[in-house]
Amino acid sequence: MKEFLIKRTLQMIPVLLGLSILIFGLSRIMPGDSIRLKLGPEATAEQIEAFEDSMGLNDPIVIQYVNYIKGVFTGDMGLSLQTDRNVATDIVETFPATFELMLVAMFLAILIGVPLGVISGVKKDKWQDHLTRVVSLSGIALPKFWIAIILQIIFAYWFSLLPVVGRGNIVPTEITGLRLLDSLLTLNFEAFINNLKHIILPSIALSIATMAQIMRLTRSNMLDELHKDYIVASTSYGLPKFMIVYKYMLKNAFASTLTIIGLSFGALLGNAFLVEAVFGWPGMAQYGVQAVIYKDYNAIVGVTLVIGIVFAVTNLIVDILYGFIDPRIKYDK
Amino acid sequence: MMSKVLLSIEDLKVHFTSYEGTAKIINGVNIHLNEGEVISIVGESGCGKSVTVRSILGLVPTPPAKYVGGEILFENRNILKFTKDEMQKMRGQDISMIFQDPMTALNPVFTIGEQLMDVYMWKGKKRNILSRVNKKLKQEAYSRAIEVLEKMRIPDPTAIMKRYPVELSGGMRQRIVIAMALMHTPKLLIADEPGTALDVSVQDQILIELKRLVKEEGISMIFITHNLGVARIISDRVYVMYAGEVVEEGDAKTIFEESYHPYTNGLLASIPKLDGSMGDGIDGRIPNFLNPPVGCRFYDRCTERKSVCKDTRPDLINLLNKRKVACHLYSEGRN
Amino acid sequence: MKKSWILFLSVIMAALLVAACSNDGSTETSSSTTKKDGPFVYVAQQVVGSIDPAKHTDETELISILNTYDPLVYPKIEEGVMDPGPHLATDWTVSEDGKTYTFNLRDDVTFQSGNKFTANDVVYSIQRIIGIQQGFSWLWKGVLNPENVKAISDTQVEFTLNNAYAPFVSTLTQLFIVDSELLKENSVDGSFGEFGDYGQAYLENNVAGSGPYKLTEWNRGSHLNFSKNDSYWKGWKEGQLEEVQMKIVTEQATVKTMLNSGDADMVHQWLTVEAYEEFKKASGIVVEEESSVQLQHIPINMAKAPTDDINVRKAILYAFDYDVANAQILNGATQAIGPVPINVTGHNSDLQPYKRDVEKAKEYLAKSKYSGDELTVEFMYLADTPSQRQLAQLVQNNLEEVGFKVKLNGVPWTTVTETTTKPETTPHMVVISDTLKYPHLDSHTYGIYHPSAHGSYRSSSWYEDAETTKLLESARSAVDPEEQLANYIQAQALINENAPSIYVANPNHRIAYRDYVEGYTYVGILGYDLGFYYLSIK
Amino acid sequence: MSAETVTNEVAKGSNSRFDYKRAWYKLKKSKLSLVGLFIVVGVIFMAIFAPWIVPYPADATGATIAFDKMNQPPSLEHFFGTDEIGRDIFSRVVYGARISLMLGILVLAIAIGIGVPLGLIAGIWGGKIGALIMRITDIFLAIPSLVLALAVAAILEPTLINIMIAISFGWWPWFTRLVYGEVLSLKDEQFVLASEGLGASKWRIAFIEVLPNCTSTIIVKATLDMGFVILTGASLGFLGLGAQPPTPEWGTMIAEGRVYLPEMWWQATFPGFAILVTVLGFNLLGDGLRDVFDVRLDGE
Repeated sequence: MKEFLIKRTLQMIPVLLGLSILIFGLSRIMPGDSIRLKLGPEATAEQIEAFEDSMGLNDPIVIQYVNYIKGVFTGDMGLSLQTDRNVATDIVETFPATFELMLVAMFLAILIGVPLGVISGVKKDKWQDHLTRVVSLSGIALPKFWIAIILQIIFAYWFSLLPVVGRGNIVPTEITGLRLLDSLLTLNFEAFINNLKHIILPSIALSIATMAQIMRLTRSNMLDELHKDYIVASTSYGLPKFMIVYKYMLKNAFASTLTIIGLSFGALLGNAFLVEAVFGWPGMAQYGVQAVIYKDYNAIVGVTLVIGIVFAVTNLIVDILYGFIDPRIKYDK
Repeated sequence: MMSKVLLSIEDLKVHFTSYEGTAKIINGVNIHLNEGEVISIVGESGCGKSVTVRSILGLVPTPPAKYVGGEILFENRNILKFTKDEMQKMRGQDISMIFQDPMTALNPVFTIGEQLMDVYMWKGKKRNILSRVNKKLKQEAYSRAIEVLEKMRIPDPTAIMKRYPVELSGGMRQRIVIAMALMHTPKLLIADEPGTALDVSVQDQILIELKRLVKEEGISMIFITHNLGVARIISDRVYVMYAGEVVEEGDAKTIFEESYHPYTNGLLASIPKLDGSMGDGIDGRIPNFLNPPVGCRFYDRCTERKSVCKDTRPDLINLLNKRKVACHLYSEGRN
Repeated sequence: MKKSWILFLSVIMAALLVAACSNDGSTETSSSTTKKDGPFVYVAQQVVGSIDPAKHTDETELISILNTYDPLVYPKIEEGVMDPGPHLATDWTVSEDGKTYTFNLRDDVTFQSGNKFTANDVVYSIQRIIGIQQGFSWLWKGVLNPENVKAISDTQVEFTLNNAYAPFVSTLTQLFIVDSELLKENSVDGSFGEFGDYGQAYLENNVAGSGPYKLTEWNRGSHLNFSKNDSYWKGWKEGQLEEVQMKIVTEQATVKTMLNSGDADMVHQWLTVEAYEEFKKASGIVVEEESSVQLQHIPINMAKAPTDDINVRKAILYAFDYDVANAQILNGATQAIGPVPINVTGHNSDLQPYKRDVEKAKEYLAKSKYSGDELTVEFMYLADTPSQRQLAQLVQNNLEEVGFKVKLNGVPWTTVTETTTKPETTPHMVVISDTLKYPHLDSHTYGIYHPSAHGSYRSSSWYEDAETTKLLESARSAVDPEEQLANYIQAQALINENAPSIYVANPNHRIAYRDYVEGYTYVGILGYDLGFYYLSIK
Repeated sequence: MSAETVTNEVAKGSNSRFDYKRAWYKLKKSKLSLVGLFIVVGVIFMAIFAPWIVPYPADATGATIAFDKMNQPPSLEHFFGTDEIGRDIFSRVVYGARISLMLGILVLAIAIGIGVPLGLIAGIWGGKIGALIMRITDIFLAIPSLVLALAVAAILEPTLINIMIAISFGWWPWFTRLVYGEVLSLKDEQFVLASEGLGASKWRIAFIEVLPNCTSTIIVKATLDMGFVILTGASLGFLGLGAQPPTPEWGTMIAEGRVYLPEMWWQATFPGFAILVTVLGFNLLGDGLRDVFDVRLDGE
């Protein structure tokens, strides 16, 4: 287990380094005059030159990259042009919001996607199957920002049930930065309800595509399970169908679904860029979108790197969980 | 012998639909089993023996399968007409089954103990997300699981309970598969070629174990095999199936002494001889089920075929010594 | 099986409903016209980049600054006019030559830190903004040397300009006074000698002003929270806004939803015309609509072929359909006549507006040196602003009729400001919405058409005409008001004749708020309608 | 192994093609797959015959303006209503099928054109070159493709072609990984070993022997991906990095129409609906094909 962890962590390093080179390179060939943006339309050429020098933008790109990486290890990800602060500071501030949104969305996706996938698989080619498949495929097929806006119109505009934007206005004492968790830890139920109401719509909008993916995979895994000997055997022992489906088949099916959940985290991160914009969710993805629009070099590199790290770590965690679910997996292999 | 009939399969016909058409997989099979008796169904793979026995437990998915005729009477009730609930009540308790491949018949992600205990606790019951198990039942299940494992002569059952299938040897797993089927001491046990995937020596041990248990507990058993030699060791009577039909039936002993049907002769010839040489075997393949021969289904491969065999289907006829055979060679009352 | 499923789903639905319906004050029906609990919510469309009064450039930054700081002079909101009136300065005098301004200051003002406001803070503030050279520092570039600002006493300050500068007092609406003692305490090493970094690092996250509100929370992507400064020198009355939240929301559908549901109390002025029409029909919402002092125009790049030829430009001006643009796209806007908005004092009312005349356009095109060439022009506009999109396609259609090819380029605002820094990269045409930067017509004459303004998005036409330059300079430095006005009038005529821009419209200014909001006044200066101190709740 | 049996094995490999009758039967059995097929054929039909289908072709192709009838709700004259400059949305939606299909096809063509050969090379050659290719693939897959496309789109000018480039940039690694996996599983098959025994070159093995056996997997993946590429294109449009007007691109149309929600719902609804139906069609068909070809894709 320990060896496995070390090995996997070491494997992450070249990928992340490669990613940083790729994105860093991309960001430096970006056209446009984003420094002017920061200094204002009336800035003079000398002002811009001086500022570029101070940011090291006139050094050779290799030097710039090496300096950047050195900085990253000391918590300095360069100056953000949008906020005038260290990008690391911005990311630390915005990341918990995105992370919380993703966790809730993933929770919803699993909570709804897995049972629907099970039903769809068990009732293959019956109406339940057709209905769940069409609904979930529609979930994949709909543009995320569209779902987001439609949800707003229905729940906020027509029925005034839920708030439209933002992350809740009652802030619990900060422990983890995840407000739902913090409010529970501090037994601040007012804050919990308030933040829950704010997170419902964005997390639903974010989760729909992932939910559909999980549903599809669970379905096909369940179909595979259906014909496995041990399942036919369980039936012959007279076990209740519910138990066969939700215990004996699901655990096996879920083991394979789990690997997809790791990958879905990527899709979730990508879609967060769309959903956070609509819901004014003060997260890292919205910060990233702004960075792209403002051509904020350092912020783009920083956000992308963090996404790469989150993605890699999630997959590592998923692999570990996989081992807990399926005793056939051995880490030392 | 006046023992009670436990199970009788009457003129069972099962068709399978696929894109190519309708395959008549089981074509009028008659089998019966008395209480306390052990019978074997012998035939090549694909002959329909598995479909026949799985029909008894309602394990054949419909569609693609379709029951077009006949009935399966268990204690005089037609299993084919059972509701899902009745079927589930019957499974495990009245009839249980041992699966062929111990490598795949155990769920890989649960411990042996959990699987055994679930069979004990949940068999025949309804379950939903809110169901709970009381402690007493759990303890009962635990001791029963240990008991059955001990019966199967599994060493250190308490340790085995905590193990996952992947951690055990094939022979051990096969014993556990049998234990699963015996959790409730069923009246009828169906054994689908247990142990074929294992070493011959291990297989022999397991068969001996199985035979002993069945006798001890007074369980009736249907034993599926492609090996007549095994059938002889384990069973009282033997049914030989070919291409969805029973072609010969009789006491295990007498069939070995004198087999009538050319197919049975072929099977006997395929048993490895004591000197180690392989038998002759039978040339050719099982016929196409979509368009089976009008006459005898064995026609193409038969070494003794006659012109009548091509167009007329031979009926299973009674011979004098309680033997039955479906072959035109005997239609005029040979013997 | 089925039953258990229904049970399971019901539990989930019930949980969601409980969460959805439990009331924390924001779930009342939209027909209500009483304010929801919580702070006053104003929705803005753009992220606030900086809250440093030496660095602000756009509306949202200005709003956050004018609510936390005080300028010397303030537009006369109560009188409904944009002219600067006393604020931190009680009155002022100008010398004969128009160069020396002496301001008397209030002596009862304290900063939010508790420090007393004195003339030294004014000196520090102007030195700071000119030193940092960002934001609105260009207003005083070449006009005022920082060392020529002197504190005569604690309550008197004197500005000596390099030459007479007519709009000087008006420009002071962009000079916000910072707490010099606080900043000196919090300065770190920087490039400004004894002043260190002028407290720039400190002001990235903090406020050093005397304004009516304290900044209590700033989440860059999403909102700023303000709460009242109890010791504000103008005092507080019942009904004034004590807690204000400025929320940044970029999605228009979301903005509409928020105002309709009462989650927002007031929303910004940049929504589509259609959105305000919808608001007018909704109950409980007031839409304030009035003619503005804004100029919506399409500068034409005069430094690049083929639009360097005046005949090509005139062809464009005559090809453009002003009526469709004003009546249908901008829904009831007035056609602009020249660069100065019609409502601004000093607008030249003798100017002849251009009208669509395809024949005339073709004639001009035939006269141009590019006659017979295949002409392609690039047209840049803000992709996410519907009216600009519509204008773009109107122009494309109009010009194709005359014989141009138009390449549309929808971009974010940042691209506009980037590309317009150099004549080569500036597109042939770009849609610009330009409000007065300070309450004086100089903003739309000198500020756009004097060569010193080149490199800013405002002067995307790269206008350079010696005669105009001379007129603008003498207008600025004229001490006699009549002479000054005459110069500005003449300059407008000259600019209009040189056709540097399609003067599309002086669009109406619209803003929408819930009907319990009182005291809203729009005087024409960007941002100054959103001094929250002047609003109250019924 | 005699030369004759070797040749037979090789022939068997190359000829182990597909039973179309069986495929059609399996496809026909799943109604949803048929619906998918029907939609896809319909969209292609719309794209090809758009000029003959729509009432106002000029509204979709030229710089038409008709401000006197802007923002009209759906009517018999304009089935889907009109947009902010008075153009017929129905005509634009139908023409939009051309754009979306072109986007999807070209992106996938680029992605397959780059990804498949790299996957084959990595799988067949193996060794250092294979490891290098797969490590580079890992790097590209280390962040979501939408994020990568966003970063690339930010560099480029917003045109349809550039959008395609931006999306392709993050799309090819999926095909590399897919084909690589296939190759590894096919590598030990009889016909490949047999070809090797006959001394076939690696190029021949890769492109003549192995590639045809990967086609079904690639087809299924490409069918499913069509929908996702179209969606990604729309997402870039939503973030202001899309095609320029008057191009009737669905994503951009939604982005433009979304400010008119909820009152003028038709402007964003119908293009959104078109995306929904098209993507759904490709997904259903892809699902159906997956069952038919018995292909397993992971990590989509």
